[in-house]
Amino acid sequence: MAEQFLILRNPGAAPLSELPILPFDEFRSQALAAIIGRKARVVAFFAYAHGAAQRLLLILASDQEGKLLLSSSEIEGAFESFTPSSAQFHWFEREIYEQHGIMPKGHPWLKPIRFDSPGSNADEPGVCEYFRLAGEAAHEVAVGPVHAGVIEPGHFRFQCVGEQVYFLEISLGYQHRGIEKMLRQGPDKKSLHLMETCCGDSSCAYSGAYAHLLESLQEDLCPTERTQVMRMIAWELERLANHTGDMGALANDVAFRPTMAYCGRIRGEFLNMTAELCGNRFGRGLIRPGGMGYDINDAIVAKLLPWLQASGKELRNALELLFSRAGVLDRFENTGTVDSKTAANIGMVGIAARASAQKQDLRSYHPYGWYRENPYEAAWAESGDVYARALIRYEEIKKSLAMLEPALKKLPPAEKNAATPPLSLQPKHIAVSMTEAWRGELCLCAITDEQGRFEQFKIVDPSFHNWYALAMALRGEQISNFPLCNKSFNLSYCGHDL
Amino acid sequence: MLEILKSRLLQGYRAGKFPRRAPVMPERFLGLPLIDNSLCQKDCSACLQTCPAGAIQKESDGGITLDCGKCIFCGKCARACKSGVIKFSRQHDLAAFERKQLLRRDASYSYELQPKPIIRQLCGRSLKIRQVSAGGCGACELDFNVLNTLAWDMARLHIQVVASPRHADCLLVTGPLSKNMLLALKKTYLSMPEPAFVIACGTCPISGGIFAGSEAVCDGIEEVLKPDLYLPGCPPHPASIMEALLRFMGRQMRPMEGDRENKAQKEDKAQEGDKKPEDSLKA
Amino acid sequence: MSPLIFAILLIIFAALLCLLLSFNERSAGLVVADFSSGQLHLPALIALAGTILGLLAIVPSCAIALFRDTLPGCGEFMRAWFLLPIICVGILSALHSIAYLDKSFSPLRRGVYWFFFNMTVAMMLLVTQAEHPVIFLLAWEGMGLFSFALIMFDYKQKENMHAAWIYFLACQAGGALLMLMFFAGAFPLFVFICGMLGFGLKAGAPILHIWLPGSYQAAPAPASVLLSAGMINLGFLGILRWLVLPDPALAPLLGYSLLICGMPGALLGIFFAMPQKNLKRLLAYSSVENMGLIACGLGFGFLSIHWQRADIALLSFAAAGLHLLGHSLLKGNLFLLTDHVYRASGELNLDKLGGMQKILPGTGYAYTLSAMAISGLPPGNIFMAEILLYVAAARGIASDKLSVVAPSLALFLTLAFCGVLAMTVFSKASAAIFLGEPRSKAARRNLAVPPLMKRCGIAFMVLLLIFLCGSPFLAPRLMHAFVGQYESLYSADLGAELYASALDARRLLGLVLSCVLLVGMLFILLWRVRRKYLPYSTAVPPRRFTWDCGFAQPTARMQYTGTAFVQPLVELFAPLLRPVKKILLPRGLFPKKASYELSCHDGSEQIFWRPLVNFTVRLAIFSHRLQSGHLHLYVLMLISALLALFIWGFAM
Amino acid sequence: MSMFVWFCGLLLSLLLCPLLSGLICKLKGIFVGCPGPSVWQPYYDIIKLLRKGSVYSQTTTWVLPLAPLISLAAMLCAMLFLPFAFVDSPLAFEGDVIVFFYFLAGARVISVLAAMDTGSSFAGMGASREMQFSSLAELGMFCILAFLVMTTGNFSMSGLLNGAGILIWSYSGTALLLVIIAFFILLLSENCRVPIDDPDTHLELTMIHEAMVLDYGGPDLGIIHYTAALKLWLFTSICSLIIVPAGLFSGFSGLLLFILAQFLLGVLVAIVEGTAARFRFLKVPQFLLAVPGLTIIAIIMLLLFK
Repeated sequence: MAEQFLILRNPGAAPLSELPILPFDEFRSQALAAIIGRKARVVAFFAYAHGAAQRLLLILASDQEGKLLLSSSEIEGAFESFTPSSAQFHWFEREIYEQHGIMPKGHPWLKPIRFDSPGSNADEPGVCEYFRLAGEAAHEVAVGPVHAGVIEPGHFRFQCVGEQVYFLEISLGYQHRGIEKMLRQGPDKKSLHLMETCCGDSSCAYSGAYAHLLESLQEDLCPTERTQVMRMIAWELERLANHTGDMGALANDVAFRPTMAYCGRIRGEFLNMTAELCGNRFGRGLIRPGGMGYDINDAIVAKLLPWLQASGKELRNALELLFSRAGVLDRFENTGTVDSKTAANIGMVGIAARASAQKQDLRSYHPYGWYRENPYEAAWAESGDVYARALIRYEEIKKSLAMLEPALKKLPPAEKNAATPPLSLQPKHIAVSMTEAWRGELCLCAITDEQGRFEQFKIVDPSFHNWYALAMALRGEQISNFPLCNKSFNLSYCGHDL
Repeated sequence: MLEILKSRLLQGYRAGKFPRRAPVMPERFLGLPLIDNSLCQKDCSACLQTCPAGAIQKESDGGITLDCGKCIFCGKCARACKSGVIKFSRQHDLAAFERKQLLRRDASYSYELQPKPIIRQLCGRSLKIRQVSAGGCGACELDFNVLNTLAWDMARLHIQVVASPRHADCLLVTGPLSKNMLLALKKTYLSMPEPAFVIACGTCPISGGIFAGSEAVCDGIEEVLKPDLYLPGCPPHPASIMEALLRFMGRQMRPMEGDRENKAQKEDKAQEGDKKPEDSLKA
Repeated sequence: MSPLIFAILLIIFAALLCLLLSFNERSAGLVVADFSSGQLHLPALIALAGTILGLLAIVPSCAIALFRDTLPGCGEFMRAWFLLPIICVGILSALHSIAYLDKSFSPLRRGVYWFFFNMTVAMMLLVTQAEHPVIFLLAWEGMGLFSFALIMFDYKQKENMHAAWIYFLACQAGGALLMLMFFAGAFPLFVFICGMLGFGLKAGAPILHIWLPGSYQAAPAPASVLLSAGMINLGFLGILRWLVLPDPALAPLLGYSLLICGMPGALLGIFFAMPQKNLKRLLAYSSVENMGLIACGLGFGFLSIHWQRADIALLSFAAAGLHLLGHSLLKGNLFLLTDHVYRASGELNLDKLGGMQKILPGTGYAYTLSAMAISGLPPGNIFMAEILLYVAAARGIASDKLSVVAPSLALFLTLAFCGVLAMTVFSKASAAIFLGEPRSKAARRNLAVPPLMKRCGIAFMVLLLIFLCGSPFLAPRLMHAFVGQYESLYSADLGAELYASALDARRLLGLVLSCVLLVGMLFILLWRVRRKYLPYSTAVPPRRFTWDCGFAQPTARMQYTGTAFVQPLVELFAPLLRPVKKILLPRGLFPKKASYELSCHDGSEQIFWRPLVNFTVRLAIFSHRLQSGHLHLYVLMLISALLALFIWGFAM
Repeated sequence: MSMFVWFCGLLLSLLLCPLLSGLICKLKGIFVGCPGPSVWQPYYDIIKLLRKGSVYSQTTTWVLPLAPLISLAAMLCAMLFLPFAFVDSPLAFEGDVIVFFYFLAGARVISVLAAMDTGSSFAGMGASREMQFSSLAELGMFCILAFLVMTTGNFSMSGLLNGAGILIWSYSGTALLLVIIAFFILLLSENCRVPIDDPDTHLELTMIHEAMVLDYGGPDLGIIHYTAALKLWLFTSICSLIIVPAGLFSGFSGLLLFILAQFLLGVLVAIVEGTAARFRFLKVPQFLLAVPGLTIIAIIMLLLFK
């Protein structure tokens, strides 16, 4: 049986007619074969209504080949769950069930993930059957949706006896705003802004991925070389800001005040650099399909370069201080461990996956934009604990700093100001665009209708893959270590809930 | 210990000058919109069509009204308007005590400056905040968190975040109030001892912002809680949040209207000479 | 006839009459009084009247003995001191028994209960009274047997029977040891060891306490009260009356052994109380702790005599005496209050209770106060005793001699550690029972608790208060008593020392009481200020919900259970406690089930008794092998024995 | 005269204790390079809280509303035994040490019960941790007491703390130093400071003291803040009284030195908080067991060299 996949490179589009529609059994066996044989990962798996029919669409990524494998199948109301065979599907199938009421038969853990109709029958958000630790001594610790710190809402249910956590279940959906629904029938004047507000701390990654998506759907929207570099600057500044903030937060969770204070401030410097580019600290309006919202002029470059160097130096100093403290390392090491097998099983992505010995980074294995010409070598670690996740951040901070300086120094000259053509997307196409947001792999997938509008728009935030890993990391852990573990993942609630 | 001291020397004393000195906003920052309706063309609706949030309304007299409570400060309208009716200043103080004060029809600054006396009496020197994210994209939370860092250090201005609503004087809400957060927000408010105040931080909690109209959100918190302070912005700049909080506590006196913009610009120029770039941007 | 003898006879007579009437169907079913929960039958009335009248009859003589101004007759004082808790606890537990034996018990069973109850009380009185070894032994044996019957009252439950049999064995072993003690007078050391073991068995000395938790748990609540508040003390009476008094030379040895037994006893008791889930079992282990502390006090006293530090000795004796009384009353009260909880919920498992304060407010106050008092917090009867012992130990620490400093230091730290652990144990208990939300359906059941039971609780609290306020006056008298009892032990003239120590103790306890009063006044003052002058607090604060992070459906499962509350400490002391955990960990990404169960078996059982029993069994099996029934084997054994004798003979 | 100084010391302690907490917060800020909260912030907070309303949970019973005031009353009564400004307390008696520490323990137990009263898992968590750590701390505390009794031969608070004068420094300074280190560890632990607890953290799952009081608001919380500040002051007082030889100072110079010593100890606490990372909870008991360990070494040294 020959493999029947639509093969794309990132970012890429193809006519919808090239997408194979397989009978479900074949679809299933081929998908599982690819996951085992080609070591492919599930990037996205979702259902959509095509006329009267319900379709499942699966996007796999084969990291070693740098290819995306697309396949689809038509089903009626139910299908045999993939989850028992491959846990990577677990969260996706829950989403499918919740959004469309399509039953993944044999799913072991079918609960709502966003408490959004029609698949969730809960009256109130967060109310569902939680796994229980039996025994009269056992108790639960329920945290959220309103947390003690200034963070987004989510509900965490710990099954504990005293300080010991035996099981953690995470229930999200509080940030659900219905973005995917609002994006349908786009692109319109709201679309770009919605993309930028999918996940506030990854605005550049989102708008970048969105720009790539539209650029692959419309041939005359072609970014210039200067645009590519500028986008890279935006992405890496975003990465720097967030990684720095996370390192500070990790220091805060072990009450190591110096690094916490320094990182908090330096993060602000990176945000302010972004604000220097476009006026907004999160890079809103900086990237837009076909080009950039703002140009980087020489005055800005002259301002940014010394600023970046100074901040980089201070940041390295703050982080070296952190990593030199025995008390801090003692807290980091062997805390919240996710072993590489579990990581692969769940289909983790991004820094958390790289900390658990998963060699995957879109910038290396599915390069896009600037990274196509400038190969990037992903950093990875073995131990899978908080220390590894902190270390990966430190390595990536160093790499980003090393990328930014030469890029700023040698910006390609501005080309003659060619106005961006109006948007008119190719009709009946399917497009996939992925970027490595600072958390990990962000995937956008769009299917256009006859008029070139979005018939279906799917967003898979990196957090979508990783929330279950956090739950796994807490098993057998001390409950007091939860904030530290949580921060070491620092997953997005809004990106997940959309 | 030595390393910590060495590091401390390198990092220096980096507290921001705000509020003693007006903050210097980035060059491209979009702050308080200034409207000059005298320039407005009657048959032009370029701004209306381009506004993603539906913040602009054409009035019967031909002019426009820009609702800051809906505006996401993307600046598209200013670019679309060929006759220069809408301009975004770099002014950061956007907060208002009344919803209707957010409707802008001119270039004046006519916000009420004094909070209710009870707020100032009670919280003038101690404001404890419980923040609730009610939907939204998380950016407001991030920029509010920034106030805890060295550069802003809101603790020195008597503002602190507390863990429990029981400890709080004030509820700072961000996000458009997703339906899933409705109950949690109500419960949080009910858990606060009297008197309890509410601040809507960001455009989302005021009107729903970019998410207004979605089935899954309530288009702002007003139908559940009446905010005591409205702070537009998407997200508001830390300086805006800081200024808003200080004004809320009755601790920030504004310079009178008119010369504000000029003064701010003058200060800008004066500071640019003697300050390192990172300093000027941080504040 | 002395009032005591009269009382004993009266109680026994009532018991026999009650038993007799119970077998007669007509009189057994004769209802005398009707309570909301049950009826009082004629035989029960007779038994009850006998007990109460008998015990009340002793009160005057007891009071005279306690408050007589002259020194002689200190033996009487001691006896009165041990009688005091028996009287208080006896009367109140008898009253509680009426409510305890509700309609579900047949008249015959009630009759039997009352018979054994009265007999136990009578035997206890006889034990305090007995002056002749034979009578003492008989009374001791009778006390054991009758209380054994009380423990197996609820004989249908297998574990109760198990506990009762262990108790029976312990009693028999104790009796045998005491018999040896009385009839082996020629070997002082042997006498001493037998006496210590025999009385230690009753007083819940460490390792020997094996019978204690089980039988307290198994016995009906009023019987547990009798055991824990009345009978357990008699072990000390035995030691004081039958070991030291006849042979004062044993005092230093006794001091060391009491201290050496007492300190680990106290620590082990409170350690094992920590993880207990069953309320009565927890209280039982707390008894082991308190008995340990009393032993410490007595032991330290005897040692101080040996060191010729009369001031320390007097303080310690007064401490031990006050502790004994305080513990009896508090423990009695706690057992009865526990029975209220059991009545209302049908549950004794801490992890399943919760929120009972709202159902049983009075019980809640009383329990919490008693729990704080028994963990040694001021102002509690136990605190009054402990502070004297602390002062005694501190004086020892300040001494120059290492031989004095070391035991004092050990005692000082033991007291501190026991105190703080007891606080943990009892805050766990009262929090898990009364505070928070009900953790199970049982805790929500809200069955009626007979008012009589509640009144017994109030009576206990009043008694506790009286003795608390009386402690500054009782402490010097206790000192007198001990001086009179063991005058021969002191080498020097005691008058001055006694006077100073008595003054010290009286002043100290008085000051403590006034401190407590001061706290109370400060509290009232602050409370009034808070209510009157703070603007928003004049209004009644709204009652909402506990802060639950805004979650939609908080449940009672989201609160700490008793086991969870002490989990960190239990983990920390796991090498000592050896908790048995049955944990089914959640396996895989999507586990089906997981469970957690923790139990703490008695340490002495694990470390000492089980290996001992196993060894005995193995020995028995081995010796059984020798009895094979083959003639030639016996012949061989005979010859080898002869040979061995020969060799021995030659070697000599 | 001396009585007047003692009384001034008492009064100043009551007035200045929030300032000490304020100072520590301020210094922590300066330590990392920002102004930090005002030193008067605790006063502002307490005054504001006293003027606010409160909300009680339906779950709670009598314990919750009474606990803050009982704690405060017990603490106030206990502090009467301290020899403020190196002057023996006029109320001193033999054994008042026990009353002092048991009143503190009583205050702790009632606040633990109040935490359990809310039925919240966070409060339970805080209460459980508080009991665990304070059990171990109490053992250490009594070891230190035993050491002091040994050196001074006295058993009243005034005698113990004022007696530990020049004499001990001269003949067993090392032992005293060990004890002071041990006591400082206790000070950190009993007052919920880094590395045991983090007073700045606002994460329910890692807090101890703050988790216990999550359900208090308004005046009750103000009283709790004040009581916590007072407790810190009491511990720094004890620490400074152990360190400083009493006989050297008298009258108002003693008072001045006494107040100064509190703030110096506050600086020390701030330095520890500014530089140390917090322990894992599992390691805290080991840290706390160092206290009896150190003290027993000190006692042995004392016995050997006395």
